[in-house]
Amino acid sequence: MTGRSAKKPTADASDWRGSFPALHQEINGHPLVYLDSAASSQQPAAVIAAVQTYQECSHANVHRGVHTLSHRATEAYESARDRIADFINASNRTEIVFTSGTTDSINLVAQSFCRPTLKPGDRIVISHLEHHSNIVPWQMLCEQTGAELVVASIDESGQVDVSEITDLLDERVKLFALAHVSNALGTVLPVKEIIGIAKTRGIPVLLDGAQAVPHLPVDVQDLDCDFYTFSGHKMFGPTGTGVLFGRESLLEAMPPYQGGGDMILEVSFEGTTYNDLPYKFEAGTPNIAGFVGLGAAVKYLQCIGMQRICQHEKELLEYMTMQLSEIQDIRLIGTAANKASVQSFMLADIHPHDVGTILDHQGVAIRTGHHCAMPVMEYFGIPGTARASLALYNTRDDVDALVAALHAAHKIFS
Amino acid sequence: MTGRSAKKPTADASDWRGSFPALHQEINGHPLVYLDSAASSQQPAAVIAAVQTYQECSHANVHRGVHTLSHRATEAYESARDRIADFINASNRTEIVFTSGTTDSINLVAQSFCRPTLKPGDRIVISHLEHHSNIVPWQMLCEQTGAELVVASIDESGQVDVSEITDLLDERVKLFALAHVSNALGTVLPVKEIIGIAKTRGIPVLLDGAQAVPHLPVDVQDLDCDFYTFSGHKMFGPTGTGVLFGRESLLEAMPPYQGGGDMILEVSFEGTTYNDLPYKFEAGTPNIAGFVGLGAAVKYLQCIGMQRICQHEKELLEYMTMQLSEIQDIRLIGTAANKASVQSFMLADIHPHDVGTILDHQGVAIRTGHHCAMPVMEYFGIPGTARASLALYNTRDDVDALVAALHAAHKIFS
Amino acid sequence: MNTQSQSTDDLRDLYRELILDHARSPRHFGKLESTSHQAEGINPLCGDKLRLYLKIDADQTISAVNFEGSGCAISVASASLLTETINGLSTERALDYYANVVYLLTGVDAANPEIRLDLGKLKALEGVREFPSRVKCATLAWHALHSAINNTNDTVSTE
Amino acid sequence: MNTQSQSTDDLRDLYRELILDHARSPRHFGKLESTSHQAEGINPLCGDKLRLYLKIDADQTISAVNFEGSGCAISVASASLLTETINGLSTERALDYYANVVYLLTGVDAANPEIRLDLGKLKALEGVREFPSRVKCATLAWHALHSAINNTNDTVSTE
Ligand SMILES: Cc1ncc(COP(=O)(O)O)c(C=O)c1O
Ligand SMILES: Cc1ncc(COP(=O)(O)O)c(C=O)c1O
Repeated sequence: MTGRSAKKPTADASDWRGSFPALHQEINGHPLVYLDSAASSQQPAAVIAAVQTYQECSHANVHRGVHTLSHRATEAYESARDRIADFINASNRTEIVFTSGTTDSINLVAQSFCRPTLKPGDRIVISHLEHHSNIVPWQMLCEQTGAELVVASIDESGQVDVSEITDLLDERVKLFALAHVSNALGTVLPVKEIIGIAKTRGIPVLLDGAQAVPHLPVDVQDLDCDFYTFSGHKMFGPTGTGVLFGRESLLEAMPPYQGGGDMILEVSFEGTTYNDLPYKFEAGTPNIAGFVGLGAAVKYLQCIGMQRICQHEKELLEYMTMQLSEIQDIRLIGTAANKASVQSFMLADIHPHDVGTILDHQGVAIRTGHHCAMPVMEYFGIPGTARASLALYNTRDDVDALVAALHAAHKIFS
Repeated sequence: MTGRSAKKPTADASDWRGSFPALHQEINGHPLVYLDSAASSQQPAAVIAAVQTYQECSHANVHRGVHTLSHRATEAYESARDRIADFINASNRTEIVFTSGTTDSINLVAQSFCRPTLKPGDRIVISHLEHHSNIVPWQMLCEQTGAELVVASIDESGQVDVSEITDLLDERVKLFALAHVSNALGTVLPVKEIIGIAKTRGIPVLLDGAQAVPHLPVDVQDLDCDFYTFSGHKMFGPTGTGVLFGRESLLEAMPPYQGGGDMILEVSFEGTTYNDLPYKFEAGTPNIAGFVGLGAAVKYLQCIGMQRICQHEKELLEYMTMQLSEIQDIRLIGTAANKASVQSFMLADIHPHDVGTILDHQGVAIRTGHHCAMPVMEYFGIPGTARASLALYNTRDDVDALVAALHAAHKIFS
Repeated sequence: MNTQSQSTDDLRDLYRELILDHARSPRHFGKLESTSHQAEGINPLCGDKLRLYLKIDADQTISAVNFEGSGCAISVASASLLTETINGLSTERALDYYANVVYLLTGVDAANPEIRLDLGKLKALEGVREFPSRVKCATLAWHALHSAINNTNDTVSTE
Repeated sequence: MNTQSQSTDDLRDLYRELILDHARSPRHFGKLESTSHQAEGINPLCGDKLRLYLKIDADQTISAVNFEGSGCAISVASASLLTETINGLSTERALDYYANVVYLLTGVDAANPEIRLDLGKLKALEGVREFPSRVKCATLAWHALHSAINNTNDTVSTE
């Protein structure tokens, strides 16, 4: 693992790191070591500048104006859509709906795709390792419709069981909603295999890609999924931006989610005609500046190449896991064979929250707690974990700082 | 009107203008004259800088972290809530729900406040001058529930009729949703009087304040409204931000709108406990940077003072209306006694879209079309209007440039 | 002052006499009674709304064409010019004109393989190219034509 | 290195021996059987979850107090110190302690008029003030106490 190709990506990463202003500050007298990208990532200077320039030179409301600024704003906003369609290889830009985040995207599908036809006896299937954003919308939906929420189990490594899923996917199932990568455990799920099975039974599949898009090349046509959701703020773009990819034929048939400006062709009190895709699902003034920033973030990622990022992170995650596993009294949570970006752990009997504080005092930012995945914590019988998560800008130095800080924590509590 | 106090506010406004980078550019070889703030406003440098600094120094996910950046981000985000609560004089910060815009706020009320209990025979009342965002959510709701949408008429000046509304507000009405200021016509509605009447009959009132908050002092306790909605991007803040003010007792009783992270206390597959106000309504990672910017925008407004802004715009609107009315063949649309910020008009038989293009070519940015208020256009029997809208940064010079450009348009088409 | 007059030149190029004339007095305006094909075009953003009526004979000749609706000078003039151009043509040739106008206005080929026609009067629309926010006005009627001939009978929106 | 050791000092001030001792061996831990008042405290953000049980006699004396649940060292130690402090006190005096601890940790007066008590062992919590993100851990049990005495029987959340 420390072999031939380990050096090169690390060198790249320190170049990449230079583009992120937030990483070059001191926290509590120490250089910041940011290992919390799974919660939210930092932005490269190009994204910050794109938003600023947009505000200083091009802002106006989109779609509805003949004047120059409005035209500029519309071009900037819509070209972000083209870029994102290209990035995840959607077959058409009409399949890219802009939302405020993964949570918004999933709620849209629950309310607009499922709710109108769901009835008692129908089922929605999710897995035990989902983020609350891929649990609660379905619980609410089931309460509203009388349908049943069914949960596919996980094993001690934090992986789902494909054969159990195969059994669950019967004709009662109206949607299977699944994480592509688990935020609490880092597990990469065998989504292609699962989608293949669901397809043969005509069951639509939604993937929660919030933790996948920043780390892996994602190709929605290759995956053959029906819906794919992700958030801008986890992929080096602004908060308040998200994407719902939906297969055109499905989006076409869905009623709108919210009503308002821009999602209509004609409004009268006798009746209203809805707009074409994707605008039917984009009611109200969108987060224009945010999507301009997200477009810049995607451009940044495309310039480096997701394959390279993936390789760099893979090696770094292996290094981190190895270094962590050598710490005394550590228990790694999430040990699936195929993982990305994340390692959760418990240090001796120190509560994760205390670990987080002690690390922060040494400049090391990690997340502690349930990571919005309480059922995962319940499964492992723990109140929460400490979680270190990687992004393209992290290096082995970051991992070394993490390990040193954990030793200090151990000392304080012993 | 050109009397004693006219000079001072104009002088102020040119100072204020200096704070807005976007206004200091050339469009088609002419200095930009921005008269489209009703669609979306420009941002003062302080807002642009607040967002940038946040991204460079303080960004992390909110609410869920022990580390320093997460704490900073949470403080920045939550202090925007305090500032906004103060700005509109909410009695408690828990009454300030952050949304993605006015449209989102109104849809939230429709789905979460009304939908669970609305039934055939019930009524929602709106007026004829509403923005599509205050029409379509109610049409969708009525379709979902079998309730009836009832529309209070307007007169030739663009004002509602309080005595007609009084008659409409009977026991069948479950909500009255009304613009505070009309975006197409500029009419300031007699909302306090109307709310007084609705109160005596126990009918809750939602005000769409998108066009009021940037121009008038707004005090939700004084208005005594139940819900008040507005958008950040129309009040010099970022796109993708909005506010729903709701009376605490009503918000308390409402089920959540979206499910996800942050809006829960506990999630298990047996059942989920929702979080306290306002978090129950804020599922998913919010638009942190956006609300940091909105907080800075409100601070900017508070430093000048809404009373002063209101006075300046009032005088400028009078000046603009007078100057416009002297143009040959002009027809002013929206002539109510009490107006704010907006003047719509038709120039001879030139289509508004053509007027817009000709003005843009002289650097003057106005909006043309139906302004997302098609029923208003239908009422006046026109396909759309040309609309000039003012904000605090506009001056008499802007109005003079508008008038000169309109003369040029007249010439081209004659 | 220099830029001022230059900008006025651009405007004169957009609002040529021919355009203004067709906008003021649109040809073939009004509902067509015995119609075989029709389609509606909506530009939701400026409120342009046109309905195009075609009578297509068995041999695929367009023997009558009319339009009605309201719109800006550009969209009305473009529709009016359309009716003058395609009346009497085969549907195939009309679609060639469609492709050529879209190409003139956007630089994008709407047909494959492309055929280049002499556009005649339609060249008056070329000033629109300098006004990107108006291109959709000029193409509206043409998209409706495409939709009508292909019998989708749909509402076309140019958002 | 200077800052390094300074920062370690801060940490030692947070995790004082007394705190670590109470965290490891919480006093009055476990469910109380015959309880008259109880309340739950949840800190949703780090997963702390405590339930406080009180037995309040007719004369408003707290004759028994226990807690159970799980949490970080700070919240468990704070709860443990709470049980030691208020056992045997009148509810009124217990609420005075509540107000004083909240004031110690946040600088905000939770009672009016304020009464200043000698906090004794509870002073060990004062290191938390330097760790704003941990203040809610330290106040959690105290908010639950307030809620239990006021019989709201509610879940208190410190978000
Ligand atoms: C009166 C009024 N209501 C609602 C809206 C919708 O606001 P937004 O598009 O920011 O959701 C607008 C502006 O577009 C408006 O002017
Ligand atoms: C796997 C997963 N799904 C969904 C979400 C929710 O994303 P957001 O909060 O951006 O809506 C997150 C992150 O919080 C996540 O990690």
